Parts: sequence; C-alpha cells; structure tokens
Amino acid sequence: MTTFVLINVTLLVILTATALTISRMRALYEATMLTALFSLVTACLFVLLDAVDVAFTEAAVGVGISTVLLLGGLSLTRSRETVTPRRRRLPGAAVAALTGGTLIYAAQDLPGFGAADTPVQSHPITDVYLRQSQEDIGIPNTVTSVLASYRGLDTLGELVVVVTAGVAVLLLLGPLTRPEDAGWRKALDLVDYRVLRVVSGLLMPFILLFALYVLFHGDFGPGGGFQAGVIFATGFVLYGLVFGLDKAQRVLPKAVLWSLIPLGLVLFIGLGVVSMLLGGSFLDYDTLSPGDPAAGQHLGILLVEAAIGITVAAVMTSVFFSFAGRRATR
Amino acid sequence: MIRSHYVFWLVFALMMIGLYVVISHGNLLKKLIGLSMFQVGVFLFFISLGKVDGGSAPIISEGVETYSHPLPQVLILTAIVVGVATLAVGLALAVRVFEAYGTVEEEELLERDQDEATT
Amino acid sequence: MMFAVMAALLVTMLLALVRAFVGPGRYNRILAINTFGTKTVLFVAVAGFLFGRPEFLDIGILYALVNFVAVVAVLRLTHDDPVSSQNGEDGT
Amino acid sequence: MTVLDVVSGVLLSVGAVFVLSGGVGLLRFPDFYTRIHAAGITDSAGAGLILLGLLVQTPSWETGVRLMIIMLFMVLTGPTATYVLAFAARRDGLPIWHEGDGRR
Repeated sequence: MTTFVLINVTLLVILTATALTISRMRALYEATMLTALFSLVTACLFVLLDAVDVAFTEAAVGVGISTVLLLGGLSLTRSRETVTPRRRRLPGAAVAALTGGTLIYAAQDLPGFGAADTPVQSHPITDVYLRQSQEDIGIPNTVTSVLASYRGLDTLGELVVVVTAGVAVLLLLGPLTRPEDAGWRKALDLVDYRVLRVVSGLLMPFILLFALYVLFHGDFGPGGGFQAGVIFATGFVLYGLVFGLDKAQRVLPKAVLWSLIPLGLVLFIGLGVVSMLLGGSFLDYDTLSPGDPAAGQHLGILLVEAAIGITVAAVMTSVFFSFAGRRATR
Repeated sequence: MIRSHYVFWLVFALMMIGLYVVISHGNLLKKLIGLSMFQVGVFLFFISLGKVDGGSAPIISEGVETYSHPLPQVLILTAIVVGVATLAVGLALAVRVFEAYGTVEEEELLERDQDEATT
Repeated sequence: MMFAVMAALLVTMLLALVRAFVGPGRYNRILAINTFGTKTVLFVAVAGFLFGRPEFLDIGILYALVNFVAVVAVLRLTHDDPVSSQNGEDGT
Repeated sequence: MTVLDVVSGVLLSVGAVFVLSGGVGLLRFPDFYTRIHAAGITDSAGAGLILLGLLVQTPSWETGVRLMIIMLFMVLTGPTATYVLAFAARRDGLPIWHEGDGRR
C-alpha cells in the first residue's frame, strides 16, 4: 500500500506544482501547453484511483480537445496577459485562503481516504451496482451499466447540456455571425512537413477504428460513447490541423455534421419513447426484448452509447471547425 | 490524520489555486484556465471518495474481490465532457468579446464601457 | 522490479516537469511535454502490472495518440504568433 | 525465478536506465537540439525496452496485443513528433549551440 501512497503523493505534488506555475505564467500559449501536461498528470491519477473510464475521457478531452480549443481561442485573441496588479491579488488570495481553510476544516469529518466502511461503500446501492448488475444487465463494466442504464436519464440530461453548448458555440462563432474565410488565414504551414502528413494519413484510419473499438468494447473494458465520440473528434482535429480545414470539411461537410448533432439526441429520446410504447417506463430497456431482459439491456445500452458517440463527436468536431474557420481580427 | 486525509488537502490546494486565478486575474482566457483547474480539483475529490484501499477498477472480472465505487466515476465521466463543452462556450464568448472590444482584459473592458457610457 | 521501473518513471517525469517549467522558449516546453507524455504511457502500462490488472492498456494506446495530436496542435496553432516564437526571454 | 523473469527483469532495468538518462539529459543538455537526442532516447530505446519487458511477462495474449499496438503507435508518433519539432525550430531560426556558448 505504501507504493500506492508514494505514487499518489508524487503525482498530486506534480499536479499542484503545475497549477502554481500555470497561475504565475503570463505567456498564455506556454500556460496552455502546461495545461496539456496538467491533464496528462490528472489522467494518470485517475488510473491510479481505479477510474479507468474517467482516465480515458480525461486523456482524450483534456489533452486533445481542450488544448486545441484553448490554442484556437488564443490565436483569435491576445496571447499575453497583463500584469495582475497587487490590489487585485489580495482579495483573491484572501478568498482562496478562507475557502481553503473552511474546506480543510470541514474535511476533518470526512471518512479517511480509501477506508472500506465509509457511507459511500456501505450504502446498499453499491451492492446493486457491483453485484446485482451482473444479473440484471450482465455487463462486466459497471460504469457503463450505471451510465447508460441505471442512470440513463441523468446521462440524457448531460447530453442535452453538451448539445446546448455546441449550439451556443455555433451561434457565437458559426457562419451565421459572419461570412467565413475558408482558408484559415494563410495556406497551412504544416503542409510542407511531408513526414507529418504521411504519418498522420497513416494514423487516421487507426484512430477511427480505435474509436469504433472503444464504442463497442465499452461493455467489457474502459470505453463508451463519450470516449468514442471524443476520440472521433480528435481524429478529425488531427486531420484538420495537418491537411487543412478545407480538406477536413470536404471529408465531413458541415451539413452532415450539423444534422448529426441532434440525431444522437433524437435517437436517445426515441429509444426512451419506444420503451414506453412497449409498456415499460422511460428508458427501461428490459422491454426491448420481451422474455430476456438482459438481452434488451444489452441492446439498449449499445444504442444509447452509439447515440452519445454520434452527438459528442459531432459537437466537438463542429466546435473545432468553428474556432478554426474564424478569421483573426488583429 | 495525515495518512487518511492527505489526498483531500492536496486536492483542496489545487482547487484554491484555480479559484485564486479566477478571482484575481483579469484576463478572460486565464480565468477559463483557472476554472478548468478548479474543475479538475473537484473531479479528483469525487473520484477519491469512491476509492477503496486495495480496490480495483469497477470492471468485474474473476479473482478480483474489492472494487472501487462506480457511481462517482459515472458522474465525473459525464462532467468532463460537459466541462469541455462549457469551456468551448466560454472561449467563444471571449473571442466575441475580443472582436467587439479589442481586448480580453477585464479592467480595459470596464474602462471601455465607462467611456461609452459617458460619451 | 516493477517498483524500480515506476520510480525511474516518476523521477523522469519530475525532470521533464522542471524542463517544462523553466523552458526557455516554446520548443523546449513542447519537447518536455512530449517526453512527459511518453512517460505517462509507460506509467499506465507499468501501473497495470504493478497493481495486478494489466488488462486496461487501451488507455495507453489513447495516450500515445493524444500526445501526438497535442504536439501537432501546439506547433500548428502557435506557429504564426510573433510574440514568443523566438527562444530566450519569455515572461513567466 | 524462471528464464522469462530474468529476461524481463534485464529488459525492464535497462529500459529504466535509458528512461532516466534521457530525463537527465533533457534537463542538463545545453540547447534545444541537443535535448532532442535525450528525448529520443527515452521515447525509443527506453519506452521500447520497458514495453518489451512487460510483453515478456504478459498473462494473456490480449494484453500482449495491446502492448504491441502501443509500441507501434510510439514508434510511429515519437520520431515524427521530434522530427517535426526540430524542423519547425530550425525554420523559426532557433540558433544551434556551439562549444563555448552559454546554456540556453
């Protein structure tokens, strides 16, 4: 167990040091690079804390998508921060110290880290998720069964939030606000890098294949709709970065992309309605296969994961396109 | 106390660094970076509540007896994707603010608004 | 044995971290982050063996991939920024 | 202690030494271009040897396949990333270090 504690402390200290350095940096491009490093460390911590699915998502989202989005946002605005004046530092530090002190004081009542007799672990729902799910649903990855089946409605809500955010970005930066210039500023610098082009072209099919594998293997190992969607988007981000936005949009036209955003959501809700029509409650997959509830659950979870994957991939890709397609105003 | 609560303290430190950046720094993009650091602190806090000593990832397989709790992981998994979606919205807003004002510094923005109000 | 490898990885992570902090300049940082990324791939692989469940190596595949995407993105999207493309003095 | 254990132990320890030396080099070398050498050592030799060492120990073929995919990906992406970095730095006019220059 000491091995675990040692690794855990090292990673947490690395994380905190990175956060401190980021907070002191005024060059925002550099700060964003360190944010990518920050996400890598976080993902390692998630692996260490047994949250493999979360690590999967964090790696794809934090290192891939959010770094790209931050850099895209920076390239459209100013990349240097002004000096924070002293009079602004004090209130922030005071609030942070006060809140932190309160949190640490309150944390005294928390059960110890990793204890087995905490309310979290001894609550009956734990047994439902870990043991009974094997009979109800029969999927080894309990995270997937909780995500898509037990708490399906919650996941639907999250998906609605993702769609809303995607639509908001499209409204703010999309072609409705200003005619786009297609060239993404000048011709692409990276086009001269032949090795990069060849290797990226070589990797593309593997990335898409990997995304599909993650989508359909989510029942048995880490993976699922959210992760697969983000990996798909990462693939297209790489393609757009290396081969240019035009080419990426030729592969994936905007009309297709925008119709895919609501498609996943409609699929999800439609599945709920179908299960109601078949006599169950909303998102009760047991009804999908009368006589064999487990098979129905399998089918339902697969469809839901696919729906999530479609929507997340479409939202992330179109968000990237709208950042990349915008002309910088300098 | 140290042995059982050190994770929480470090995670709180992380959250507070994020909070400090959000409050003190005037640059909108830096604020977003601070916000995402705070967010990661919250994620780690949740996940560490679900961890059991000697436990393993909640993917059932033969020969493994103790598993960490899957529920926090589900919540955080969706929260990460929602987090990046909201980050995108924030960035889009910052870009539009820059296009309208020519700056993303809070103080300069306020000055501009003042000027426009007086003239 | 696994523990020794893990310790070496963590120490290397720390060294790369220092390089990422002090820079100088953008390229040193990207290089440090790239190195750090490969270390995390190895970390995931070794941690799986160390704690007895090596079947989750899919995460390692993803890290290897995403690390590459991050490097390409940083290169591509910072290339036409005049402020700090030179090495040397940059404000921290 | 079987032969496989010994083989894996040797591979792992040599890999760890490579990784560590690469890390030290990344910190100690005088300029960006020399540091790429250090990064290259950790990326290819260190990572490759450690993954090979793990491969020898794999309990099941599924894990082995994944390890090999990771190795393939790293072989593809690692050198490409460092090459592109060096290329971009050269084009950006990052000066090359000569004997007697200060560290940068």
